[in-house]
Amino acid sequence: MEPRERGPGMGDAMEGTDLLQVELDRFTGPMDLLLHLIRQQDIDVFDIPIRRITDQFLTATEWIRAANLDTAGEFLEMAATLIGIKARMLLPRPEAEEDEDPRAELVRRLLEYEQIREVAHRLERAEADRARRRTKGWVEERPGPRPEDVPLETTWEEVFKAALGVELVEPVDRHHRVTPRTVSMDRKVTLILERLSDAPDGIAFRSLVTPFDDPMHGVMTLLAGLELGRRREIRLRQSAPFQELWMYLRPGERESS
Amino acid sequence: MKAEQIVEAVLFASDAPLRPDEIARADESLDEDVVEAAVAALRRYYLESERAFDLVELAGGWQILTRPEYASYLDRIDTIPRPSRLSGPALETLAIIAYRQPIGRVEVEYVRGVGSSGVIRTLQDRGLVEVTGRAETLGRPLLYGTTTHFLEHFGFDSLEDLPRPDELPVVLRDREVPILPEEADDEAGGQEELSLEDPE
Amino acid sequence: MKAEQIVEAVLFASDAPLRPDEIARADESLDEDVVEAAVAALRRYYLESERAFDLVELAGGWQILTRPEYASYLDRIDTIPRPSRLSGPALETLAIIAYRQPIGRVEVEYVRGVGSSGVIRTLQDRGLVEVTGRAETLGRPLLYGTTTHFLEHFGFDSLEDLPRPDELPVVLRDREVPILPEEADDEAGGQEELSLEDPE
Repeated sequence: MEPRERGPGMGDAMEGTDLLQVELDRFTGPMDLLLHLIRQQDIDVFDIPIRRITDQFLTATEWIRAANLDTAGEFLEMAATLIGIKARMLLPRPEAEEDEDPRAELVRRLLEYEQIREVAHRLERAEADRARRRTKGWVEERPGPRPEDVPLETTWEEVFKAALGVELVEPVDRHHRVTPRTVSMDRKVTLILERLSDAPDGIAFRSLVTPFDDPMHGVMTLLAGLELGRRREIRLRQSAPFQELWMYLRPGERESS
Repeated sequence: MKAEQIVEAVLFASDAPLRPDEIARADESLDEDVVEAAVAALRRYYLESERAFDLVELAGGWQILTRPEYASYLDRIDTIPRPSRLSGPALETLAIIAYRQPIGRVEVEYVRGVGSSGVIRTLQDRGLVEVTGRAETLGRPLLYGTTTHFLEHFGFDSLEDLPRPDELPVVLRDREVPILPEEADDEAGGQEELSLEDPE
Repeated sequence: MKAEQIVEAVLFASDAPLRPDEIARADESLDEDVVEAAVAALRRYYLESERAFDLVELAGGWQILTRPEYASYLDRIDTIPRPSRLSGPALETLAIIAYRQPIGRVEVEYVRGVGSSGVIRTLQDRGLVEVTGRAETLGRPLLYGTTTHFLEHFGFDSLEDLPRPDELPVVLRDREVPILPEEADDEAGGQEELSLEDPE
């Protein structure tokens, strides 16, 4: 088991890298990856070190994006969720909400997901056992009864009830789908650095996002900003919760790296 | 594992007759002679213990079959009609066809949001729905409507008797309401926003 | 014809499990009790005479299947169909649907954290999952449940055979949880009133 340390960003991310020496596409999705990270490090699920996990998750997500997996967009959604929790952990909590841990919903989902994984394993074993028994290979075709001879027990009330329930349903798959390749984090990193090089007084996060009018750009810009912060290339500052997020260049650090 | 048992398992599970040399591939311990001997032993055994099945030589190979004298029992299993009910999707599809006939498959699928050719087929097999014509639109798709059997079964004299109370969804209450968006193509995956306006 | 032989013939000629009442339709001399007795006698007999097959209780009925120890021999024969196996995502999705049925697509996706319409469609195509109705909630989304074929595929007699959640050895922590927050959207918004308990 890995030792449980709570050092700052960079070291944790590296540790995450070591932990992820596995095929990335073996993860069925972000929940699976998250569960893996938590189990691997023997983390107490009721006290998740959210900063460490978020950093590790972001590192892994970068690789997943690089590997162009279909599910990259969903990993990004989870990354955004984690960042959101991390941000709320940093905020001073109002008295009234003292009991509410920002991680609560995540913990609930993790516990439920772990259980589902266990069931999936049981099903896999049951399937393997069942597959060892074979049915009769050849069975003579016999003419069945003519369908109109089959007594139908359905009543008009049932049909009418179904009629009342009819409405135009949106076709499946028209659900919002995140398209990972259109917004690249690298491009956002470049954009932030370019803009900052002309702005000694820093720039507002909002000004980077507004022109795009698309939540995915916001997520990617935030990820890029956090990444640059982790690399100590920029500084992030926020005067108060929910206030504007400002970014500043750290020239000295950048040249040395 | 005895040769006899391996041969029995193989013949039971195979979906086609097998020659002795094919059966022998199941295990290194088998060859054609061993298989022939096992088949003979099994046949004798099935006969003596009065099994309902037998080994039969067919198309140059062997197959396990039920003895012919049981054919009449087997027929009854399938041909005695057992009462059945329509599934949820079938009820929904039947309701849409009943109220919007004549209607094409694409329109049904657009309303339901899922592919419906299987359900429509089931309703046709049951004699509740039939092809009533073709649309004049591109591709001249088949149009479906309900059958006389449908009216009989549900106790209606004619389609005019179908109740059309106000609580029915607009798309079923009023035949004039368009189902597909203006430039819908053949797939039910219409990209357009469909706005249903109340005709009143 | 003895009851035992008729029952054997019927079971032998079927490629799916049959319930006692279905078997009994083969002849007037049969009823469910007679069938049950015949099935028990046949099982005992197949065991004692070391047949390569066995009577198995499956999906609420009975079916003759080869004994598991012959699997490796059967795998070598081309005319014996290889049972198909489900992918990891398919098993995961099926696990959720099996336990939470009836359940909508959005709820499945919330548990898995990934879009699941393709997997659900595949499971439907393979007859493991079916639409069982619509939720009463906004948009009346389709609800899914498992089929009889699901039971057959995994060798279960009924849904009761699935492991109970409290039997599952979970590492993190076992607790009964509702599947969705009040208005689940894709964000894990975490506004739940769930208060974290001390793990001890």
